[in-house]
Amino acid sequence: MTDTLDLELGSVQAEEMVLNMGPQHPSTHGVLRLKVRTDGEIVTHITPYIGYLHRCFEKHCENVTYEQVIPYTDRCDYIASMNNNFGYAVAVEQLMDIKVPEKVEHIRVIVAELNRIASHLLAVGTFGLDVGAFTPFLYCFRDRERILDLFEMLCGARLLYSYIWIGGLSHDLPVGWVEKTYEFLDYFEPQVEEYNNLLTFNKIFIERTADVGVLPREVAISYGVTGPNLRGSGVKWDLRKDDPYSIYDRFEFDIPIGTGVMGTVGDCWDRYYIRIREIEESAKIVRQALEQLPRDGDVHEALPKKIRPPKGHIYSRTETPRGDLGYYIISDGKPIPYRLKMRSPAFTALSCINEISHGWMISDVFAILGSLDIVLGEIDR
Amino acid sequence: MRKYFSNIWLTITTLLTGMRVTLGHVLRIRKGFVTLQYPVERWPRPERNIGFSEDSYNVIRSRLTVDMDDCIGCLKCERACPVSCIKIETEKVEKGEDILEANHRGVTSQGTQKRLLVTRFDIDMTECCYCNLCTYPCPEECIFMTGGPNSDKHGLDYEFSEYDRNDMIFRFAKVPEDIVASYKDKKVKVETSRTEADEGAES
Amino acid sequence: MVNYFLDIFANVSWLAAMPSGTQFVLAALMTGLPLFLFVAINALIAVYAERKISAFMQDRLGPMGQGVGLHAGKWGLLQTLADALKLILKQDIIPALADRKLFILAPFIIFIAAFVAIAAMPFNQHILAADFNIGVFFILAVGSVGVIGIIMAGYSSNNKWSLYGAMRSAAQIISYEIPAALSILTVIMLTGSLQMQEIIKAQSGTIWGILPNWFIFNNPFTFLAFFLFFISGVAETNRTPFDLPEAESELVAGFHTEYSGMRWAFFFLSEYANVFIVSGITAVAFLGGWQSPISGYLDGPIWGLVWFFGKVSFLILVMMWFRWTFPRLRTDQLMRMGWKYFLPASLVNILGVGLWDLVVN
Amino acid sequence: MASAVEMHFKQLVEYINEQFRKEFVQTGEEAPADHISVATADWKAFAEFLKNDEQLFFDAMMCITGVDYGEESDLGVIYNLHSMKHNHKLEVRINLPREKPVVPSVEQIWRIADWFERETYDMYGIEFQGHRDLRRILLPEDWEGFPLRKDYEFPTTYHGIEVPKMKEGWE
Repeated sequence: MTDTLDLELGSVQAEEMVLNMGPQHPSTHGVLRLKVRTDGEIVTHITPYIGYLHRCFEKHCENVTYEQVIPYTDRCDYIASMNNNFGYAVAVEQLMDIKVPEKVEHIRVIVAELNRIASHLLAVGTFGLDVGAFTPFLYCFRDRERILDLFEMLCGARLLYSYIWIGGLSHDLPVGWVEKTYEFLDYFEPQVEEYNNLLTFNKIFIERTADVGVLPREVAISYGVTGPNLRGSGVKWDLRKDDPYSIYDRFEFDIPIGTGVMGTVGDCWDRYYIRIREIEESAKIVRQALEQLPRDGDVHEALPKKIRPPKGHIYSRTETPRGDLGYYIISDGKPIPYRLKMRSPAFTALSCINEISHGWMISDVFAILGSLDIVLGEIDR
Repeated sequence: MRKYFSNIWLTITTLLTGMRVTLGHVLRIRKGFVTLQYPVERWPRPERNIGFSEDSYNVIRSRLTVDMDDCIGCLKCERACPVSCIKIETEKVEKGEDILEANHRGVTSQGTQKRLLVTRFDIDMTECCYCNLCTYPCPEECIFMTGGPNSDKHGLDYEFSEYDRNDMIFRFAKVPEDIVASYKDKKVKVETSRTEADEGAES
Repeated sequence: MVNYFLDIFANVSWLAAMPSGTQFVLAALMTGLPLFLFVAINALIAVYAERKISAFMQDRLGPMGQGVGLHAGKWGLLQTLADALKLILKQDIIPALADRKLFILAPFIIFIAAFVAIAAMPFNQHILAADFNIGVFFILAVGSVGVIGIIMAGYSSNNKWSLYGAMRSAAQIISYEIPAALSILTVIMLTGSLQMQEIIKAQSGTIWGILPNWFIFNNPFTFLAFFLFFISGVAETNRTPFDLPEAESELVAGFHTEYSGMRWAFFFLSEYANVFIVSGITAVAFLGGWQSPISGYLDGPIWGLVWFFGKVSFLILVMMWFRWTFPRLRTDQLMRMGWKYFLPASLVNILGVGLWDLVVN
Repeated sequence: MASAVEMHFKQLVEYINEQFRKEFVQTGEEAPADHISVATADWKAFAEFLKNDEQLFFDAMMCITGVDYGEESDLGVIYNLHSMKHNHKLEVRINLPREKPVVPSVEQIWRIADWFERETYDMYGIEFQGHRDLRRILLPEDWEGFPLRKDYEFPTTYHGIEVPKMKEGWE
């Protein structure tokens, strides 16, 4: 009896489904479109489409003066805008080799590290959201609000400060700010314990993130990934220690790297845990910087009247919460920069998403994207 | 087999610690909540004493406002603005002389004599990026964000939303149209006379 | 309740005159309508409780009414009423390429499955819509009808996200039906009858002097069965940590992405009805339904209602507690847990209860 | 601090001259003190050498910057390279004619060059030969013109949408 149904599996061709995690999606951390080719739930290929938030930052910089560029650098990485100003100010000061007074250096380090804590808190909170836990997100935001209150007291703004100028600061410390920061640090240090209880060592969280989206060492370096994502893959590289700028060499803090405690080295859990450890390290730096803060001295002392850097070029890098933020500035003596290129760390972090999400499921794509902690404002500039 | 049971044990213990944390928050809600019920409770403005000598620096980011009596029309704020959202037009006037119908006071509160009548001073608050770069170069400190150090003159105002985008353009110069027109044609007369003079000189 | 009403009709003259068919319909209506109102009110209260509990867990205050004029009541009490009103008035869009008939039918099937199961729920000694002698079996059978509605919703919205959501929820609900049914089996083995009232009556009296003779304290295996049943019940109602079908952060909103307005409200009505059913069965089977914890005292019919609703709302609060604490499982981990951890555990349970029953009595 | 970099740079230049090809980098005093300029022809070989050589081991590419040196003069590409192992940096410059700017792509050597080159192409129109998927990364696919060039004039409409739409009463 010939079997009528000779249905050998080859003829059943399950063609791949293309899924558009479009520019408008709850967990793409901004306006990003991922074209995902999936076979069932398993991802075979991802092509990211960026550029939805492109605001011609570099073209603007060729038409405004050096001090007017500062509000634009805020808006690139709007979650860590203090670190952006810091990076830009350091670059132009190296170009004009201005020496900034001690008090300004200390305030800059304090403010940059506080902003790093706030940015990591947001990264940790949204990573919890991507994996499905709603409450840690709100705990992180409650603590982040306290830092934003400090910044509001300092310079009036809560998110985009334009606080660090070339050669100094826009405002001096208000009375009582240092005590308020100590008060915040004493309140905040035990709070990190709460995140660990709620999320870090939660078995479901570990199940969802350990061994997921492993970024091996060589791939990370070749993709130019920097910051917590690179340290997650076990590479001990932090600009504050290996290529120190400002006065970071005066403080002692250690660099947490991924050791594969819960899964393999370089998985989502490692990148997440490094951010938690970096929050504690930054709190240590802020405490040390507050103790060594010289009380006298005027922050407007070294502000140059007319900013006209000499002809020449400079490439300077600083450590932002997302990695190495590089500024390549070419100046031709005029008060307007001739060419200003910003190398954004999130741009390189996003470029390796296709490489590390092969063979994972759709819900893992968001865990991986969340662990890379990208900000689209900085990617699209 | 051992890993099977350790998995179960680990799941139970870690999930229970997580639940203990959230339960703790429920029990401590009386003093731990962060909600600010907006229209009724307002955000306290940071304290005023910003701690250094000159009180002119402004540590608040809200709506920009201008004291027209002190503005000498030097265009410094217009040049300092990174998004060019300030537009100023001025007319030449005799030094330090009051023109009441154009409500223009000749002498500023700091005693400088005014040489220019500011006929147009518009700030487009939809384009302003609240970076506060315009308040520093002002010699008379007449442009500032409401609620700042000169908050006695202008109370804090950050609720200025409008229905129509054009209403967000705040026009501070209060010079009536006919005065502006009269200055304009006076200037035209002066120019034509000067061009005739030049032609006369050339021919 | 239906025959109770029929007896009343019998001795009322003008009612008895009507043909028996309309009498039966009238009696069924008189029991059905209050149940429907109960389900609606239960949804309103549950949504309000969920928002308040999640707010307190997250250091927030949740919906609060303040200020003058139209606002959400003293402590936001009118919030859910306002939501319900909004949902009724909202424009309810049907996507152009959607399969219209299935799209419109899906929410009703899910709601019917949830609503019919409440018929067999014993609120107290006398109030019981229909006292089937196969109560538990009936509820479990009707419970799985909801999956058809979910798949219909997912397929008919013609949207990749809802298709994913529907497939995931189908796999999840079916694979957690089995551990749920097996762990209820342990209770039926002890009581010997499927009837809900019998199960509750079998749990009267005390055990070891002070503890009420509920099945949860009966023997260690039923204690484990209680947790197994409760957690697979959570999985059946698609709630965290198993809320994969409508995973906000991945599938936008899973199978009810394309629904809006009143249709969407039906999904939520049935979700909270399901939550009530699961907690109801767990309370009846393991926590002694309307039995009072101090056996012998306070066990009149009114007290029965209090105890039943007390236990049910405690279990609903625990479900909400789960929702705002745990992250979400991935589909394959969900399946692995269901088949590799829950199923063997419930089989061992049945063996255990059998042996315990043999050895002890 | 600056002097340490120079000396280091000189060591690099000598090493390259003797290892890669004689007189590859002119070392007279008028030679630039902080970067190497390379012809497009042997950029690919030089890049492989920089990456694979044990002593240099430039495994991380920091940044690619496109530059337009002025209305009539030519375009340029600047590569900043960095070695994680030896922690030293190098800047390589290539000048390109304005009409036909073509550079061999190094996308297979450093994977990040893939996106950096696409962005430089997007902004300057510099053609990267051998790039597997050279298309615009930030701007929409069908955008004409290369915005960061100095001689770029702004399009008034895009797909019929009037681009700079000013509000009335605001010149």
